Amino acid sequence: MPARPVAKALPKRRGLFEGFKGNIAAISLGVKYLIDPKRFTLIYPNEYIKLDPGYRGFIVLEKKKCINCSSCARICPAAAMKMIKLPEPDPRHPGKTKIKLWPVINYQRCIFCGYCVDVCPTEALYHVPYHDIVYENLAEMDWDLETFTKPPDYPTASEGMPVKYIVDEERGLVKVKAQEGEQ
Amino acid sequence: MSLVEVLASIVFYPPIYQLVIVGLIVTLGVVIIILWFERKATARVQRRLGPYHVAPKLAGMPQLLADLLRYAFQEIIIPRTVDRGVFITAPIIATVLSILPIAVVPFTSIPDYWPIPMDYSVLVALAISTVSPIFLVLAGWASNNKFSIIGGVREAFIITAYELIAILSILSVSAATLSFNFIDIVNAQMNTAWFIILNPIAFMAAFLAVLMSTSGFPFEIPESENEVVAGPFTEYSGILYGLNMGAAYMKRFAFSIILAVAFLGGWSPLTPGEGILYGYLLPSIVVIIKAFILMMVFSFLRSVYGRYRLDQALQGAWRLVFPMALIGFGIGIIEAYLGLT
Amino acid sequence: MSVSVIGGPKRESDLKIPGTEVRKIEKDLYEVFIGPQHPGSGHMRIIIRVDGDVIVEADPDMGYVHRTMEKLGEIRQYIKNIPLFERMAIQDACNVTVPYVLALEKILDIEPPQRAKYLRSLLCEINRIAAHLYGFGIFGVFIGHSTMYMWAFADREVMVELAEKLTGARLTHSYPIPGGARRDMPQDFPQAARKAARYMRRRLEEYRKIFLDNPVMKARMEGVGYIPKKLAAELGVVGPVARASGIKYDARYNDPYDAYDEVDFEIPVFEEGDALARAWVKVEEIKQSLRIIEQAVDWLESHTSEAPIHDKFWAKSPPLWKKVFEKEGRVKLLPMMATMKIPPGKAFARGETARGEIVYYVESTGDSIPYRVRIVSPSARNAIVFKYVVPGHRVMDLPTIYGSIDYFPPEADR
Amino acid sequence: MVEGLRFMKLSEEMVRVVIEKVKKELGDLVKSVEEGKGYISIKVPLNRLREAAVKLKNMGFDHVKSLTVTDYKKKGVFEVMYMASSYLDEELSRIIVSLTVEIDRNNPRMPSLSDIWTSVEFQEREVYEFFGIHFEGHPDLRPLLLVPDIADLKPLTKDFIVKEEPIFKS
Repeated sequence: MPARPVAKALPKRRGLFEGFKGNIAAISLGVKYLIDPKRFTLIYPNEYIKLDPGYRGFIVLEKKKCINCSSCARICPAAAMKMIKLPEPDPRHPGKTKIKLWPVINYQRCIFCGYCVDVCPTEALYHVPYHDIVYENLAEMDWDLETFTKPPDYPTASEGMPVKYIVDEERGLVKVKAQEGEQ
Repeated sequence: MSLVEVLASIVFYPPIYQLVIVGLIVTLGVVIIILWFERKATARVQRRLGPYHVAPKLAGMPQLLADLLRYAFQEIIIPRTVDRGVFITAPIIATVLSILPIAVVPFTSIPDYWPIPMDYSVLVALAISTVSPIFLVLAGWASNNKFSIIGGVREAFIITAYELIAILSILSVSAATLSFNFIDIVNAQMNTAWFIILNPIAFMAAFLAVLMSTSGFPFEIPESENEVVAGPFTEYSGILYGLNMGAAYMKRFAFSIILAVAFLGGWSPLTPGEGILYGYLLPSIVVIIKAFILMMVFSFLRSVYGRYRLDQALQGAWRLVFPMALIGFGIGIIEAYLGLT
Repeated sequence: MSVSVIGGPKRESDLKIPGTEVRKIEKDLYEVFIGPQHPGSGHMRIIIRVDGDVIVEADPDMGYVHRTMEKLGEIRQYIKNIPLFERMAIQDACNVTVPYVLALEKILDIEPPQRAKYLRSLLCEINRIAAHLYGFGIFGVFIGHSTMYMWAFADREVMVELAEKLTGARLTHSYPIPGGARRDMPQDFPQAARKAARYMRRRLEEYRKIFLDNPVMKARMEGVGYIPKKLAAELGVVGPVARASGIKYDARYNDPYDAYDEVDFEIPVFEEGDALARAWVKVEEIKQSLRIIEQAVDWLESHTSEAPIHDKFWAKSPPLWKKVFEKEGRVKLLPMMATMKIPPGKAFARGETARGEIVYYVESTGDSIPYRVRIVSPSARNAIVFKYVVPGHRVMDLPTIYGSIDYFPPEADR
Repeated sequence: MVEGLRFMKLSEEMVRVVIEKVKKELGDLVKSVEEGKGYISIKVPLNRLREAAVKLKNMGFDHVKSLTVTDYKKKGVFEVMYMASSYLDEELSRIIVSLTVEIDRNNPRMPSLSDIWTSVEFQEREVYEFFGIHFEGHPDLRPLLLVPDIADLKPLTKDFIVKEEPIFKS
């Protein structure tokens, strides 16, 4: 059944008594939350969210699978992924080198849209399920090929406790401890 | 006389005790604790943690000390366009005047420990309490900033609205006891019942008036940041800004003490006895605790209400709260006539 | 007499441009610049002239977060525009990009499969709720109610969590692509969505108690920023602002796209036209969005999983594509997507975002980049309210009107 | 509830009816009426634009959704499209008409329609700053989003060239 417009009207409540009732309702609701706040704050450095495997975090290259097609660089909307030319010994002509293209990524620009991962014809790119990594300077965020081929360090994991949020009917979200080793 | 006794007699010399110990040190402590409470209670209602990372085991309490230190050592920037003299002195005078009423409220019924003669103490306390807002208006005007001036004008509007209500509703207690003497008022409450029960309407009016005078929610209009940045305090920085902000809380504490004595029975469950401990210290602690509870209620309202519009606040004050104060005054007179008190 | 420069620098050469000349204002008026560095203005400036406490003239000065979306849209490939355009309103990422994708699909003359339609609508409604809650939060703090702000943002977290489950990103999903959507629904999603819907319904009742029926807040909102039906149509306001004024217009109803012609929901319309009605429209819309989410989830659960993308981009795809989809539910893109050429044509598409209707005009000359992309976002159309509705109100009503029309500068400036 | 039953998807029938109506109303004003993807394009000569706008408004197209300008550099014209639709008439609200004129690219002047459709006022300011089109009779013609220095460059015309970076990195 399709949509339909329905005329609604504001609840009409007027008068001194209704005002009084409104005040009481508001204050008692406040007191209710003062007693049981139902909060789900993440105490961040001490706890961190263990993200689902489908999360679009940092992108890493599996060099073995890469076929140097530059699809990822072509689709990157932020011009973060670029191809570099590296000389490499040519297997067919020993003693000679040939130029090969490899993707590198600049995390100053990356917007984590995941287009490159989705477009890669051999699944050579993959997301790691974390994204909170701090760099001391901007130059470090411009990765070279070697950095790009292994997952970045994740210091938060060594300092904090992994937690997960699950949707709950009563409290909105509930923070639970994530099982170790669970992916 | 031993050293302790000499010290005690100096510390508990009423003007020093009430003005310095209670007026400055206890007020500062109360303000810090109430600010912490306000932030923590609001955070709970709003499903947050509030101050936390400065000493998580103390629930972030030292955060307020850190804030205080920050204000104290921050650079005070005085813009070139302001009226320097008034700009600097206005917040200081406002702060001093806002704690002055504490010095005239009795904390005990024993005449030795009265800071002033108590015959007209209600009037004196009310008179002093009405002076400080003028300096907020002055601070706004001296800042020479559009937002400051708008904030100052709003403050001026609010003064006209709440002052009469505050005075009338507190005087309803005087009407009931036929006396301007705080001691008589407290004694009357100890004989019958607290005035919050005998005359709840006057208490309600006084409560709202205090809320308005100290820009508590829902009457946080002069400083409302979404229209006028910080109202009269827009140009202030450093400790002068801290004074301005603190002055409102100090004033609220002074008013709370007046309300505690006038409506909540003063040192009521306790009958002051002989000696400094039973005659002065304990009764004063009872009064301070009552005032503190009152302040907690004031603070809690922040998490439930937004702010009224200026004209709505004024309308509410004149149309609703002012008649309430008048009715409260009438109830006071009737109670006196019937001899209830 | 005070003199002020409006709209630009004082250099002699610039004064030739109309609108940048020095203007004099009347002596009795007091000119206040609200913003852009003001706690209650957002990334914009409103120049108001007040007479006493009453605003007599208001001039919205936008553009502080202008990001040249239309120009950037003309220089990059079609698919690259999706992550760009969703940055107009990141709480509303899917709603903002779906009409662009619709326009592309119109030119390509393809229709996405049913499953993709439902998935898109599902994310659109999650985003709509999140954006409405965001608006509620800002509205609350604008009129001094900090609890509303914190509550709305906390509950928005639930919706963001759902969106993350579905797409893998909290805000910038880049979810719709021409011909379909990028991921299928994960296994545990329906249960979480139903729980979230039940939770949200209960929370709306609490919002009513502490905010909408709170006498203080009600007094602030009632009768403020009244826009009569005729004026609303004349100003061309959109979304909740229009529907609070009695205009029965919602792009989902008047020009249904995606799954909106199959799910059952209501378009709440109020006649009052004031800030309170605009707040209530949002509440009612959240309720309807929850209904759509439940229906969409039911539909998706009862139908077998298939790749939510048009055959044009899927039929000829290598086996790895199907393997990845079966394993992770992820729709891989063909490398030709990056430089996809779209046949020449012009298309106009509209969609309903949380703040109102967004329209796209896309023109293609057969190249891999668009010739012209025109975007008119809802906030850009609502900005006119500042000029025509604010005068006559008190200074303290300005944040109320600002918050109630849910004006979002990054979206308006594009 | 009953109201909702009137719902129907936009059909070709409805579009054709509106096209006929527009042709009848506007009469000899129009150069051509054709159906585009998602809108109906009505081309009118520049000197009769206001007349056509008034007639469209009287027909029930009460607001403008988008003022779209496209720069055809090769043809030397700006194509200005007022994409109007209706709020108060439910039938017409499903349809978008675009009142299209072509103006000279080198002398971009045209009458303002902001007194007919108030909703176009801000968008005309926007077009003025991005394309440099002067709307004669606009009550408040000044840049909306840009600062005057940038607006002087007319950034959305095809003269203003922005280049994407190459995908190779040296």
